[in-house]
Amino acid sequence: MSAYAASVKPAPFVTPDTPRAKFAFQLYAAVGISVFLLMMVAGVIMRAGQGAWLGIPPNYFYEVLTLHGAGMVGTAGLAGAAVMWYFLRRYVELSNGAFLAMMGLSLVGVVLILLSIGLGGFAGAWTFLYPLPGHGMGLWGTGAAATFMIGYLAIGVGFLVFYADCALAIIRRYGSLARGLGLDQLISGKVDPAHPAAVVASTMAVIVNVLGILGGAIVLVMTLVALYEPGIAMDPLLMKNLIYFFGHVFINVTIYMAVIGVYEIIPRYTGRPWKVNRAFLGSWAAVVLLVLSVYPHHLLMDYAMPRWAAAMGQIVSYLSGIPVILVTAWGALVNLHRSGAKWDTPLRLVVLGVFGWAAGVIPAIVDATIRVNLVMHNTLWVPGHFHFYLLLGMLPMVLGTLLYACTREGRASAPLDKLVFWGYAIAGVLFCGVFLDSGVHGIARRFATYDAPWIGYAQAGAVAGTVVLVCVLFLGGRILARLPRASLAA
Amino acid sequence: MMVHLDRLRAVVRAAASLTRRLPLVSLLLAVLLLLPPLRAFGEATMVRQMLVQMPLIVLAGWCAGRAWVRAPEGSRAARLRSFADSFNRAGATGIVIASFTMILWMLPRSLDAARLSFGIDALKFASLAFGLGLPVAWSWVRCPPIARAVIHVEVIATLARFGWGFAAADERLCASYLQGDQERAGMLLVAAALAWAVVVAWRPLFGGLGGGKPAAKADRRDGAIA
Amino acid sequence: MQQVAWELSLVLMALVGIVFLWVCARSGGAPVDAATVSARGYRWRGPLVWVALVAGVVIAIGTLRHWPLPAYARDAGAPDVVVQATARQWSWDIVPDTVPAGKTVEFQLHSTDVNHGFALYRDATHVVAQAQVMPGYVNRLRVRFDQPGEYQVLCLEYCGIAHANMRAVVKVVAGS
Amino acid sequence: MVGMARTLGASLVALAAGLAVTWAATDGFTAFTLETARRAAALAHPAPVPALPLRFADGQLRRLADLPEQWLLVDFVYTRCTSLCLAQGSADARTMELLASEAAQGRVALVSISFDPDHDDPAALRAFIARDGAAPPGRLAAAPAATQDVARWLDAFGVVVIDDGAGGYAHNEAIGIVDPDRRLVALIDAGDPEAAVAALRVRW
Repeated sequence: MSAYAASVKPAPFVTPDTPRAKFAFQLYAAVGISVFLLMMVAGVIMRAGQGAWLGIPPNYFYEVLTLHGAGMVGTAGLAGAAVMWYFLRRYVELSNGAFLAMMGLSLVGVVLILLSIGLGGFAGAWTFLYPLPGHGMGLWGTGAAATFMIGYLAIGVGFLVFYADCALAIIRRYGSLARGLGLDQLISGKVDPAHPAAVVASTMAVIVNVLGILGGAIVLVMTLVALYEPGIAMDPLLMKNLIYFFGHVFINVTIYMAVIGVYEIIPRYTGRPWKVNRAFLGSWAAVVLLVLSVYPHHLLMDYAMPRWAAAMGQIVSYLSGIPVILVTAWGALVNLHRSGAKWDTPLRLVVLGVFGWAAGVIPAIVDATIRVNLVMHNTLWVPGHFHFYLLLGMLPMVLGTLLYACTREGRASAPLDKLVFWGYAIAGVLFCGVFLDSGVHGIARRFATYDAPWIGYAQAGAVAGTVVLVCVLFLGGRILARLPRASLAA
Repeated sequence: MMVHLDRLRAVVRAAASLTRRLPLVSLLLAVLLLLPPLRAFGEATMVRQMLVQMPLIVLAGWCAGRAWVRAPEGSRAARLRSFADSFNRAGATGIVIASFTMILWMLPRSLDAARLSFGIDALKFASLAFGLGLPVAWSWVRCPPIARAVIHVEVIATLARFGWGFAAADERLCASYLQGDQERAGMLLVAAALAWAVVVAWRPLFGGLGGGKPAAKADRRDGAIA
Repeated sequence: MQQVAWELSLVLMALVGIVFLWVCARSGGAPVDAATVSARGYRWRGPLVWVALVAGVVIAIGTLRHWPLPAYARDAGAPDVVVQATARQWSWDIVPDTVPAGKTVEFQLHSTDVNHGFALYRDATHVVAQAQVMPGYVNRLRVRFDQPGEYQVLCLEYCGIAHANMRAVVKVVAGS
Repeated sequence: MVGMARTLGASLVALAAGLAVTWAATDGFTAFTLETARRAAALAHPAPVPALPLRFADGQLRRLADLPEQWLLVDFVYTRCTSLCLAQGSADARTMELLASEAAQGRVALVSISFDPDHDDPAALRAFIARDGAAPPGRLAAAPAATQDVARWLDAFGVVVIDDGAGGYAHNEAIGIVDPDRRLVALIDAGDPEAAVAALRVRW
């Protein structure tokens, strides 16, 4: 801390550090870690079921699948938003009320989703791919499907409240979202190196996710309408486009929010500020467009899509890798290189997060190549790459930030911490590696029961997943135990 | 020169007094629209009913609400309003009422009912004016900026949802309107959603880019989201 | 194709991992002036961006010039054999289900209810080709089978409780 | 604080009222179109059909109650129609095929009622039901005896007729099932003879 404090002026602490704000942060940390852990248990159960170690009837399997997907995506959103809020409030004035309202509305949504799955038996997967929600085939009714959609809508409104607050605060401080993003500096060429990276990233998240949620809000209600008014038949291809637009943007933005922790935390260890430059601003401006236009790579196997859309899906996916690897990861490495940083668990986690993101992007890009997608789409290669950058990218960034916020003093970590960290990293890589290798061998995604040649892979995945679960349990326990000491000014 | 200035002032004064009478003028307009020939004209097609007649009625109600909000201190209208205000902190109640009114009158069944029955149509006029236009004028100024932003997104989504639904339906949803008319109305609603999105997003996105002091701009009471 | 994708990914991911480990290993010790490190570090980045862009363009052109999906009926001439495959929750109806090897087979894919995926497996662990099957659309997947044998059809888009059991077989027989 | 409590109360009242009105206006969130509503209403509350005289294709004046057949299928037409009604005509022919034996026994008749009585005189109606030669037994057509009765007929069956912008009419089509007590008990999709016949048979 001292090196950084000595070399740069600390960020102006704009939003007051009140007990209520601290409570809000602690609430997010506690809820986030608990739900992440529960959903990981659900994940391990699925792997064990596929590995024939647990006998899970398909209806339960797909309910767990739906729960795992919806729960992880929602929690990733909340946790990413918590990281963003934690740092953004140092530069602009955020309200605690909006932040808490997001949690409140999300909890309402969670209750509805749990009711829909638990009581209604809804198992249409988190992607609720139209027209599946209306075709439960006796497993779930329209009421259950509708409850699920309304649950999502409640969560969406919660996020809108939070993003509106962030947008407003950024506009109050910087004049417009374009200025928050640094577009004016990019155009004029006069880059202010003190312009906070956290503000740039937050602005991107706000712009992109408001559009994503708008798309989601439309497609969710159209799904509801189709459930009750069969006379209105939606175009399945158009619905698919909107669903993947919404889903891709939402889950992608969770990482772009969590990465704010990287920009803020690494400099505090290295004593080198993360200076904004033209490449940085340019790449974040580009990311706004890239994240909005990359989703057709989910639709490469829909031959009814126009060719230009498929080609765009491939090319934009390639381009998306550049900001991740050559701006954020590169920047993190240059910042760390021969800095004399003292390593402890928060820093390890944050750097692991950057690695997981940068490395996870690679199989994603490979899969976005249409030729590859022809044989890899909807195999386990797909969960392989997104688990890589969520489990090893987004989650470590979040855990690192939370731990950082809780360990302002006494950051020394015990040998056990080190062991757990490496256990998490290595088991995580193996867990994702098993997914990827399964994809290479054609093992289908979202199968409740496996053919004999596939079972070994699932068992390996279950073992690795269990190790990851134990390690995250330990890390999560550490954070929860230290949560009362959390500081908003760390 | 002086003469010209005087004349200009007179025109401005006249315009101002007309604005003051706007609520009266607009309510008159609403009543006129309800009269049989104009009513038949305004409801002859779905496009006209949804995109011309109904917005005009809402506008009439909005003008009335605006006048109510600006009623001079001490007047009866102002006293009534300050009592009503205590039930409408942050504009919550008014916005709830307005939301239901808006959605109800976009349902195909309501469009049909209004077209086919004079009584229901009169109800439509009254509720669009006093259950949508007026509450919006009354509540919007009291809405916190975050709520305004969320409402904007919801309105955009609602227009797009109904528009898409009307455009996508493979049968006539209104017994009173033809399929082509319905599709046209749907596409226009989607266009309205897009236009609304561009209009409300422009300032927050690019508001400060043209120069000027950002901080001063941001301090305006309306907030840039409004 | 699967092996190429896998090996390429492994190499690149390992490269990323090694660079991370190398930098992290050298992060401790006596700190070096930030300006020096950043000047040296960023000297490499500009060219790398260009390398990435050029590589991306080359790969994109290379893989897209001949449209990679043998799937658009308007592309080539008429196929040798046309197969109608209809998906429903949860079964396939494939007519005819026997096709000759070495000929261009066009699978015309229909769905009567929800989204499905049509994937041809040579054995349990090798995907030959696939396409999404969507209500309201006919997706055309063209395949030329080189080896005779029984090819399994699996559904690769989640379609409800019996998704994993929605299977069929396409028999490929040696050409006359 | 008073404002907060009052606002909360008022908002909740507004929410409840909004939901109640929407519930009432959509028959409990089930009927968002007039067509769905009229079909649900026919099922829930069978209403007597108008006891007004119709002029049939044979030139005779009768009320529906005067017809000897126990069950009636009723649809609405105008004979000049050249577009949708052609499909309707073949669907009606199919319905009569399916019901041939019952119709021959006089148990059921299919009555097409014209909403264009000024044009659809008995000759036009005869031509309409006997396009392929003679009308089969039980195939009837009629028009309200008085032009001013048209509205009451349309109203009773929930039919809305509008100008189709091409010199003809458009209307919401359905086949009504009228029971022996001459009450409208169901409305079935016009283009689906099998469904109409099935709906009739379950009532027999």
